[in-house]
Amino acid sequence: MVQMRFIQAINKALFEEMARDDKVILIGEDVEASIFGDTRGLIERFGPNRVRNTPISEATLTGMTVGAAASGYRIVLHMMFSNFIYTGFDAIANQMAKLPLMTGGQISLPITVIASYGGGRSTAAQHSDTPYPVLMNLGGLNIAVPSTPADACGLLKSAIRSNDPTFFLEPGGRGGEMGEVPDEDITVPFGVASLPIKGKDVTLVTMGSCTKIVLETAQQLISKDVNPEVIDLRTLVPLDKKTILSSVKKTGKIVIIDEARDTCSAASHISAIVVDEGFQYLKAPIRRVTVPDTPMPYAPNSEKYLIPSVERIYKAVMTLNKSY
Amino acid sequence: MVQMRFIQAINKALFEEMARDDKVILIGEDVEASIFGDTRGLIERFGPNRVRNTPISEATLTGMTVGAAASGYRIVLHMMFSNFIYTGFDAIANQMAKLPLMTGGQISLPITVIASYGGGRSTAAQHSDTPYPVLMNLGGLNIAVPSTPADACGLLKSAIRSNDPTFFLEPGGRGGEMGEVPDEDITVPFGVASLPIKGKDVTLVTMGSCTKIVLETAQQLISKDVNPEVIDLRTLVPLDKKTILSSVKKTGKIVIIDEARDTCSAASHISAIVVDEGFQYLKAPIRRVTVPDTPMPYAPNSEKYLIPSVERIYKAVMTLNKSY
Amino acid sequence: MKKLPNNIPTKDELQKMFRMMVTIRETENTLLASNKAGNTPGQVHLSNGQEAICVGISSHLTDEDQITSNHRGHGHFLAKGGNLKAMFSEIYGMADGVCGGMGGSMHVADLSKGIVGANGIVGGGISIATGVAFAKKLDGSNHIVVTYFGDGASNQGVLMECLNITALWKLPLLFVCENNGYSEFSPTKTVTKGDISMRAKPFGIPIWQINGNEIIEVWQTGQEAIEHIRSGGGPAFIEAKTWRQSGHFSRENLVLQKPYRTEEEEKEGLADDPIIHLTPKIDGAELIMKEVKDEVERASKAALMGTPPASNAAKKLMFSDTYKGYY
Amino acid sequence: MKKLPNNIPTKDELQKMFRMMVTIRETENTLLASNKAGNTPGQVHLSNGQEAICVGISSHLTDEDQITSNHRGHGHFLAKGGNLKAMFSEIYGMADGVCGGMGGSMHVADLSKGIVGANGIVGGGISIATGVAFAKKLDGSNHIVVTYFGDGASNQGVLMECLNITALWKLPLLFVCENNGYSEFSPTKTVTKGDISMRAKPFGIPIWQINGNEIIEVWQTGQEAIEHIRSGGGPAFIEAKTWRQSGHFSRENLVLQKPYRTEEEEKEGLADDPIIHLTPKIDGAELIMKEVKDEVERASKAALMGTPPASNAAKKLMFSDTYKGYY
Ligand SMILES: Cc1ncc(C[n+]2csc(CCOP(=O)(O)OP(=O)(O)O)c2C)c(N)n1
Ligand SMILES: Cc1ncc(C[n+]2csc(CCOP(=O)(O)OP(=O)(O)O)c2C)c(N)n1
Ligand SMILES: [Mg+2]
Ligand SMILES: [Mg+2]
Repeated sequence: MVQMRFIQAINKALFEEMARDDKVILIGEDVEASIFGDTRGLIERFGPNRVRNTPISEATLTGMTVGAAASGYRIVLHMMFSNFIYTGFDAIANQMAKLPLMTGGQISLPITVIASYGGGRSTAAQHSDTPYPVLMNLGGLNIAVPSTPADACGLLKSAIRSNDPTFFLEPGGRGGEMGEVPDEDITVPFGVASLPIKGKDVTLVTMGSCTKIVLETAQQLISKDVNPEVIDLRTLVPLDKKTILSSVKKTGKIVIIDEARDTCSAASHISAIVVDEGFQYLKAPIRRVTVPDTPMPYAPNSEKYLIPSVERIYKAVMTLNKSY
Repeated sequence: MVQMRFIQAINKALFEEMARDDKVILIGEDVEASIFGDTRGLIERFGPNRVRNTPISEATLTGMTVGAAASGYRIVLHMMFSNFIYTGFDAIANQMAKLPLMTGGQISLPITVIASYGGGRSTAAQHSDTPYPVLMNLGGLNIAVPSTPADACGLLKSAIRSNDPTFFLEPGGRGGEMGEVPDEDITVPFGVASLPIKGKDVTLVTMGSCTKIVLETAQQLISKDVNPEVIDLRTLVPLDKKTILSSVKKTGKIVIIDEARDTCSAASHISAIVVDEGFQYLKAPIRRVTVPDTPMPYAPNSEKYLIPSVERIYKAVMTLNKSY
Repeated sequence: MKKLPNNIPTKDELQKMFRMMVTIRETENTLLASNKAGNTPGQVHLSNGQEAICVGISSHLTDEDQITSNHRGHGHFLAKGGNLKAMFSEIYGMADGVCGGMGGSMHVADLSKGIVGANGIVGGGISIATGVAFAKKLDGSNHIVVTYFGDGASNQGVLMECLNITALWKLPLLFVCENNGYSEFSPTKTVTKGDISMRAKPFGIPIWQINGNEIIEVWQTGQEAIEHIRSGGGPAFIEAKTWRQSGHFSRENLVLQKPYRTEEEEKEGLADDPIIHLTPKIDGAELIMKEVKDEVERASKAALMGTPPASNAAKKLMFSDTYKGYY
Repeated sequence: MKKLPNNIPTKDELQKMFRMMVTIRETENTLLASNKAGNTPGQVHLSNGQEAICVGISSHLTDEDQITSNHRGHGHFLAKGGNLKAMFSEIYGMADGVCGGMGGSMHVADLSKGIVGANGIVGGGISIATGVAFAKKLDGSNHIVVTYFGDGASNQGVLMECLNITALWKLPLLFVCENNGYSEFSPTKTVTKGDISMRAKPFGIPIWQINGNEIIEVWQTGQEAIEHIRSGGGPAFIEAKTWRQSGHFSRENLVLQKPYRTEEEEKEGLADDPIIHLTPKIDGAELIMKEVKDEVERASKAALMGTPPASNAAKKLMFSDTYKGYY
């Protein structure tokens, strides 16, 4: 184990996977200079055939990725900010998610799309979206949302080794956060949530950028003698509903924390699964702590107000403390 | 009242709104020839300044629409098939949904995007998506999904008169269905569901393309002495949650039928609202009848299998008939 | 604009190409009849009149070369060596279709033949082809990629993006614009400004603008353009003029209020037929036509005897093995 | 490529333009200092060195003419008549910002001045401008629209789409490509094939390729291009060469591992400065510079005294009146 920053963990995974398999190719706008630092050093090590700066042409980048992946390469496409996923959305929604079926299984698409997501740094509405609900609904795309350096490294390795297209979404601006990462070549499997805190009073489901504040809230709750169980999903597709349901079986209560806009959020879908498949366990309403259905404002206080916070999560949990 | 086909009702609304306000402009690929028939005759009546065929350039069409709407026109953009919304997705997600906020309210965007959606006619995966979940999550976009000619006419009028961007989604291939449409200039307000069948045993929530089979199922249920209440949402944003919740208060049971892929569907979100705000009314799990998370196959039987059917809805209702 | 080389195809080659053109024509006609008879679950977009283009180009390609195509892709598929019966089965929605009945007319693909696929999204195949060409370049092979698209598709911005990237990276991609005068029901010049092939010029890509109804011209141009690409020169662009004999899609007259082409245009268009042009040069043309007719009829009939895929085919394909991904 | 006219700006005009260029420069420098001091919540993309382009173009525009711009949009905003203090307030995240603090640096807009807005999506402004130009044409006015975008943005396919549509419909749109040699940290020629302005040629759009650091050249070209547009000739295209003095964004050196420009290039680039070039032609340049410095300082200080918007500002704006839409 070694302590490293989130961004270094991503970088480590890229280095190791590119060393492991020379079919792994990285493309994207300025992946050489690497604004976020996650692709730093790869060009020096692997050269321009395997690490390639591209023009600003997102509609083509996503389409090219499909073509190159269908031709035997494992393509890692760095899209920088999540909002640019929309610019390349046609080939994602109409080709990447659909060709494996449409060709009757002739094509598999080992694609990893990396992008940073979420608000909190006054990047304003065009650089702060949380895009996973939109991607989750397309079908056929895996989605990883790591919240720790170790998970970032392990999930990215799994993504690159997977034969299905995967979106790997980094919580924006968290590149500097430290955590332990195993030295060994360890993958984190898809569809298996982690349980950073075990408890019996209420289930808190979190993902990616929200985990940090959920853990903080959990400490506050514990200090008030409420013992939450925290589930960090790690991947949204596939979704570890087994872990969620068995936690709710124990606690009877669940709050889901998600930085996406509320309508049709991941939180909505998890709610829907629980009230369908776990209704008999439920002792209270299911609360969602999400972002209201508005674009992100620029001004820091207005932005902060919309993003899930310790206060809002704490409050949501407390509303479940009466009998229903 | 006069009987007319679905597509004629849409055509009527377009004719009347364009006659009423000469700021209403229609653009799109082949809106003159009009494959679906919904824009037929408009070019002859209103001329090329107000009805304009465009090149196949969806990324620009959505962006242009934003610019023209911000300059005082009410733009109706016909996108033909819903999947092409993805091709023009950048300006929808990054501009249309966001500029009203980002300009501090300086810009309002009276835009109506028309597209046909849904499967059932072997148009295969690239011509059969149900795109509203993706649009619902963007925030800032209204979404209308009519299921009758009268609603199609009235909702389209409201959409065109609204100062907010609205997606008006026609159930694909249903242009020929007949229904009564008022002669007068009647708008259907947004955010107000209709209640085609009142009942007390179970709430069936439906929208757009699913309403027909939900009504059919309702008749079967009634013949078995189960009295469903059918709620046809008419608009998904804004969502008439009041009507849903007060129905569930009465019935205690709810099934939501939605042609979208399941994950993060409209059905998921409605489930989430009900288990949050209507938990105390619930006597049974909430069921969703949706499309599995896969692209639409071409072969008719494989396609049919995925789309909500009377059998699946009936079965879902019946699973609620035990005690929880 | 490059001038044409003087090479001409051998008699054998010409005959082979003739047979293929006739096969495509016969297939399209059979599909139209099947469509009218209710045997194609979806609509079909026929390529009658455009056969010379893909046939002329494909004679220079091997199975290792790849193509992407568009909604009007039956000819591209067959000319590139796709199996006739497997295509019929696909379009009839059968389990033994080349895509298992999952794709249909607009999506016929056979990777084993280098057919990365037709595409229902106008312009969708161009960026995919660019990605395939990127892969070819990384492979270090001298295989090439051809992307077929229409005049209408030329207005999709991805075209410019891909012209830039392929030129920049010298990718082995042949752009083939089949300019058939229409984008759905809009005459090309009402939606497309200037000469389409000129759009490749600012990127330094060599351009040919040819008569796509003359197979020898297509064959010659294809040879030269492909030689340029195989020898490492980067992308090339061919704009081939042609005419869409059977309109935009199979049963368009049922949805259109009025004709969008004059009778005169129809008459001229039908007369300027690549098969009619070539026939006098072919010994035994009639026999070939008869053989092909039989072959196509047999293939179509056999395909109609197929069985549809399992109802849950899509679900099975997408979910059978959640972890199928790991290697 | 058109040749330049011989008109030259009057002394007064030159002085006005000089003052505006200096205002922009001073504003950018102040923003950089504010950014370093922690007073800009987000990052800023500065336009130092590029002032002559928007100033030269804007001298031919009225409030009825509109512009769209990009992430590097402070200069475009000011040159088009946007309020200095309101822009500072916006970038400082204050309630009295020109967008109520909702947009920030990359999104400054003032519709009352014809500034449809800066844009955080590279290429995003081009199609919006095409729509505005469509509206102008429908209005039957002779007002025009200018869209500013970078060399990097020229690789977005929407550029080609908009060249086609504006040419086809003869829309009053002036494309202004500010070619500053970089797309983020990629030198233009590593990502952009050929001459950018040539991309307008296949559409029959008149093109000028100019030195964007020479205000008189910009002014002259702007006049001619805008006259062409106002007289109903349809779109025009100007590619203005310039250099991005302060790099891609405010604090890029904190995230970059190593320099991406040589010292020599930096030296030459800084010397080829549009303000330095113009200064000798201006009487009382020093005084103007001093006045501007004071004015900018005052505006910035006043802006910093503002109050942030209400926490729930976004929610209020989006939801205050669900039915606000009906008329
Ligand atoms: C992205 C997208 N937009 C629109 C359509 C609808 N559409 C199908 S074919 C077609 C016209 C294509 O014209 P062209 O590229 O010239 O090909 P042709 O049909 O003439 O062979 C259109 C607009 C589509 N399938 N995809
Ligand atoms: C759609 C999109 N892709 C990528 C980015 C990230 N990005 C911001 S500025 C920029 C470079 C733009 O270069 P250019 O157009 O030349 O403008 P300049 O910065 O040189 O003024 C990039 C890639 C973005 N903002 N939007
Ligand atoms: Mg065509
Ligand atoms: Mg630049």
